[in-house]
Amino acid sequence: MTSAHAITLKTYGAVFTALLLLTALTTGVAFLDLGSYFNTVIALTIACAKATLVLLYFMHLRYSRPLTWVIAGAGLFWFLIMMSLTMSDVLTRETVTGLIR
Amino acid sequence: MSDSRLVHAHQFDDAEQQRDAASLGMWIFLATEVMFFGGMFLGYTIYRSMYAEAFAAASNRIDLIPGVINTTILILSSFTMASAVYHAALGRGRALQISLLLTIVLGAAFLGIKLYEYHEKFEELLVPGALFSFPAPFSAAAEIFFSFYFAMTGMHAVHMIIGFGLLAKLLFDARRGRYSAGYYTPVELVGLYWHFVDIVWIFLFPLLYLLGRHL
Amino acid sequence: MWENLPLFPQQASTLAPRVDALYFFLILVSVFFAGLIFVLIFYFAVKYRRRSDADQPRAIEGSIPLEIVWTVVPFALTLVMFGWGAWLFAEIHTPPRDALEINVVGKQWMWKIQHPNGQQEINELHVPVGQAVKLLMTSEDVIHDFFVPAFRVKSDVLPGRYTQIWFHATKPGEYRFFCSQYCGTQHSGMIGRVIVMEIPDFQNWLSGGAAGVSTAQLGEKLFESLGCVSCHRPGGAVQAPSLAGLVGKPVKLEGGKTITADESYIRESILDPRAKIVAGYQPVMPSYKGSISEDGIMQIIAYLKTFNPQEGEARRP
Amino acid sequence: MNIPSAGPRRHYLNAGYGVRSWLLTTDHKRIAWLYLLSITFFFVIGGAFATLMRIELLTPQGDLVQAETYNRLFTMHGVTMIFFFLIPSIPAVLGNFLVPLMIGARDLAFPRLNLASWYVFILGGAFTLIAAAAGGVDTGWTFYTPYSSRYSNSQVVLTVVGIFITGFSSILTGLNFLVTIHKMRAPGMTWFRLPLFIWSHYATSIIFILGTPVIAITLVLVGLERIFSLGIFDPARGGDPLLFQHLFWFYSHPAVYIMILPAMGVVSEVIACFARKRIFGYSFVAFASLAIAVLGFLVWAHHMFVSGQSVYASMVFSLLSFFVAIPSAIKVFNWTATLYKGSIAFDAPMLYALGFIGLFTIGGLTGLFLATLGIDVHVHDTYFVIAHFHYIMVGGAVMGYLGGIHFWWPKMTGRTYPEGWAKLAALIVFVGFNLTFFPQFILGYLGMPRRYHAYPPEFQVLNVMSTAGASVLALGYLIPIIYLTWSLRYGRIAGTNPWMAKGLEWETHSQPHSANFDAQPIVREEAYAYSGEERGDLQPLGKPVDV
Repeated sequence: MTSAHAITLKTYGAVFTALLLLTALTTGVAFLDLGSYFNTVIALTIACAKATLVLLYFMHLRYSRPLTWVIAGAGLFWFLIMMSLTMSDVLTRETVTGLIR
Repeated sequence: MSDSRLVHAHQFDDAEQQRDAASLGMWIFLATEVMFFGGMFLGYTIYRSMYAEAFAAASNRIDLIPGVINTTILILSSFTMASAVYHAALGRGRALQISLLLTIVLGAAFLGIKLYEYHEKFEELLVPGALFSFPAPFSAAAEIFFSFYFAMTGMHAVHMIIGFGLLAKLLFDARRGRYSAGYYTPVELVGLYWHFVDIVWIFLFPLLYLLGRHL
Repeated sequence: MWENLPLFPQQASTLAPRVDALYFFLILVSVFFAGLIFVLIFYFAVKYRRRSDADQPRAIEGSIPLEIVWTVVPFALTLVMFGWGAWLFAEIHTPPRDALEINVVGKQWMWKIQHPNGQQEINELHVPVGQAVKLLMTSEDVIHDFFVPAFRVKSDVLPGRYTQIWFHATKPGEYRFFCSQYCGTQHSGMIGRVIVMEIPDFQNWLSGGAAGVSTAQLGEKLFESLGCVSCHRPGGAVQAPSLAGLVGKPVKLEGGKTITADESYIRESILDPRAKIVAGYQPVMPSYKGSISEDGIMQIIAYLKTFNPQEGEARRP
Repeated sequence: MNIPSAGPRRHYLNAGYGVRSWLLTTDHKRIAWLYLLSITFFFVIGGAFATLMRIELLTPQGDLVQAETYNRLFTMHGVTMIFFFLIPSIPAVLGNFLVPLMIGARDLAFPRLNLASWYVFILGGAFTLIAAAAGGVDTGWTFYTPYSSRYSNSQVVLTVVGIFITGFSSILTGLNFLVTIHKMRAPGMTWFRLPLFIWSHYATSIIFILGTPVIAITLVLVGLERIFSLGIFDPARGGDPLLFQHLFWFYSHPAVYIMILPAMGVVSEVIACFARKRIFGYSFVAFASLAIAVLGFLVWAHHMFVSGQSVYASMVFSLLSFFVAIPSAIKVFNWTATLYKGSIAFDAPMLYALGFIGLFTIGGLTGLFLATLGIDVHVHDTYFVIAHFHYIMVGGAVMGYLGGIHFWWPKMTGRTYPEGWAKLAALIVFVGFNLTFFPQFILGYLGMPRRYHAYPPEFQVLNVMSTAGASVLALGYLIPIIYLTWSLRYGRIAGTNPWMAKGLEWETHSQPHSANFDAQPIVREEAYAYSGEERGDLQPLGKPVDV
């Protein structure tokens, strides 16, 4: 019945090591000038990878039932709704408002 | 371990239903937390898109070393928390207690370093308000950056402090032998919470500390 | 009696009848659907009223065709509403090029209005009939909102940014304008009159109280007294981008982005010069925050708009 | 399970009489009562604020109260009515009472959390009341920055803390409902046998848990900005004046659906019962609830069409706003169709339900005016908006709440109320409501802005009409408070199922005992099996059972 049994301490150790390596990687890459956009994209990609590892293994999401996935997904989905629709205003304000004609 | 601990509350049919319900409730709560922090991430993103250079410059004023150390500490504490759940599931009371204690110590270390960082900001006049001071071109936007810095890390710290309370309670109960291989739901739930707080930091670290390092 | 009990606002701009047409369309749709629902409910309520406590009507599960009908028909109607409304909205946000430009600054709790010729007024706005007028608006403190019901236009007036409305008055007369965004204690006192005049009357009025110094001239004076001119001319002390014919033109920024040099951009460049750096220039301009008022910034913008592009070209090295 | 022996039957109300037995109860039915009393208290307070406002608006000049006072009145009216009455009204009272009963559970999943949520609610309410006593707050319930974060000289921080705390009450209630509905349904209670009341509470809970945290953090930031002068919302320091509005409406628009969805659930139950028919297009109504909950999150910036947001974003939000009108329309059509060939009785709950449909239809249709960009520019922030949302929140949510209270009153108290008075009150509320708020549509299109302490004289006649209506409305609300209280002691004993209604809550005693049911109920039929033909072998969709 329990999901925790499915994971051994060894797996936790591996995940922990991976998280440390990713931290080192993201810190290192931050010092390379890849252009502001690319730096951000890489930093966020690594952060997402780390978060996914924590979710899947430390939080046992990988071994949880679909309902748990749906809830975790809903949190993310709603956050993205808020983000994208708000940014649809912020990013188009100057180009479309067209104060001057 | 007596079976009396497997007894479930009156509204449930059996212990498994109770455990499922508790875990479901925790996940729903975490979805709530996503939106709670999400509001601040949204604000951060908007200003970041408006004042990219100022944010980068402001971010470079944050000392990187304590940040890296804290990130490592927090990941380590997530690991000890995960092993606490692991040992609890196997009914290893002693290992459970040690893991919990380690988690608490690591969390305290994190907060200690955080406090040191806040102190540093005070000394460098980087705390938003009347005394805030930042070199001319970016002063306004840098104040916004540090407003977010304090709001986000502050909220994160508040969550850690709540986590402390929960961990202390777990440790207390574990010492009294309340948990067994058949009943360790509270350990699991606090674990979920603690890992979530870790995830928040995983995003805060690059967004606050690493923003302008390439400049 | 109808003076005391008006049921419909005056129509005094070219926009008003068009907004009203859409309004009547929506009323028509609403009356139809509300009527349909009410009539059906009354009819069913009477026809199928319970006659005996033992009544046991047969179950009806539902009807897919009906569900489709009452999903698709309202949906199609809302699309019409959306399209029509969006079309009007685009018009509301598209002032004609030749619009007369008037500056409006809102503050707790009054409206300061500045005409191009320098004429200023408070809580009153004189405009000519039959000519498009554009209001360029900002706030000194909190969010306000400039609302002229007879013209069917309103827009929030924001601190730190410009917003605009435009209208084309069609009938001479006096109309109220309101602050319609709650702004503090005297919010309901932040109202005034729009006075629409025949063009000759308007000209008379303009010259009547005019100080003789136009807004653009005031802006030019500021431009000189604040020292803008020392850099923003060829061969100035420091290399700075030329401002000739700048307003409304695209500007290439450091980092490759191109933006339009609108009023908000110029305002930002005066107060926070390093927020957007023009490509090829050093970020050396100091901020003028605190040394210039919102009115002053608007005057400079008015001045920059009169800056002759040809002359600017000629002066370029 | 306690089996009643000799003497009066044991039920949840006589299970204990002491103060402790109420204040420390974990019984969802008793907690419902705690909520009922608290929100009635806040309703009366909010109503008193409204009364003073309406009296002030009798004359164009501001003569009864000062502008400062008036601004505090409408702010406190909004804050109390929205956060302390409407949002908890149906979910925390009727939902708390009925969710476990309807799905055949012994309690909510987390009874102690349920009690905690009430204490949290009271704590938040206390902060807000202290703020009111300490001079009140004058920002409007919308707390727009930078007015609230920098300029207002009133009790913003206390109020904001109160609302922040109360938010957790909503979150905990929503969480409890979601887990309960997922995990604790009785055997045989499949998803598509759930009463529509449960579906609407499920949808509401989604909004509770995903929307509320956003307003919580937003108000915390406003509070922090006031206390520590952070610079997040301050345009003078480069802040974006629209950020607050986005964050605020991201919650506060869906909050409207928190108010209206549960009322829709009540109406579905009541109409099915008093037409003795299964709700027409059950699954469409159920999914419409979910659609409203989800789509409701995509439309918030239609509150910002004239705020200076981008024209492009306005168009996107306008289009999305029309989408959310469709599921509401579907519901109204299905309720109407349910009446077809029914056996319709006009008891008080049914009058409220029919009143709801009428008022909600008007409220919904006028919502279309506000979603239409070209019209919203004119009517935004005028009394048209006030009228519209009162038609939804008061005409909709409060009618639904009163209908629900009347419908389940016999179950909650074991007694019935005087039917004649109840019908009269329903009628008075309906008439009074329309008298109060219909003139405000006209006022709005004429251009009278909201939140005006004094107004130009040409608006007076309509305002007087509105105030006159408000006094009728107040009477309509007063009567039920009196006769319902009276009925607690003198009402006729109701019996298990006075309405001959379907649903598990009607199969247990009135009042239910602490464990709700004598034995675990097992569900063998569809919801609303009023015709006895719904057992398992329902006719396929689209084909009336009628021969």
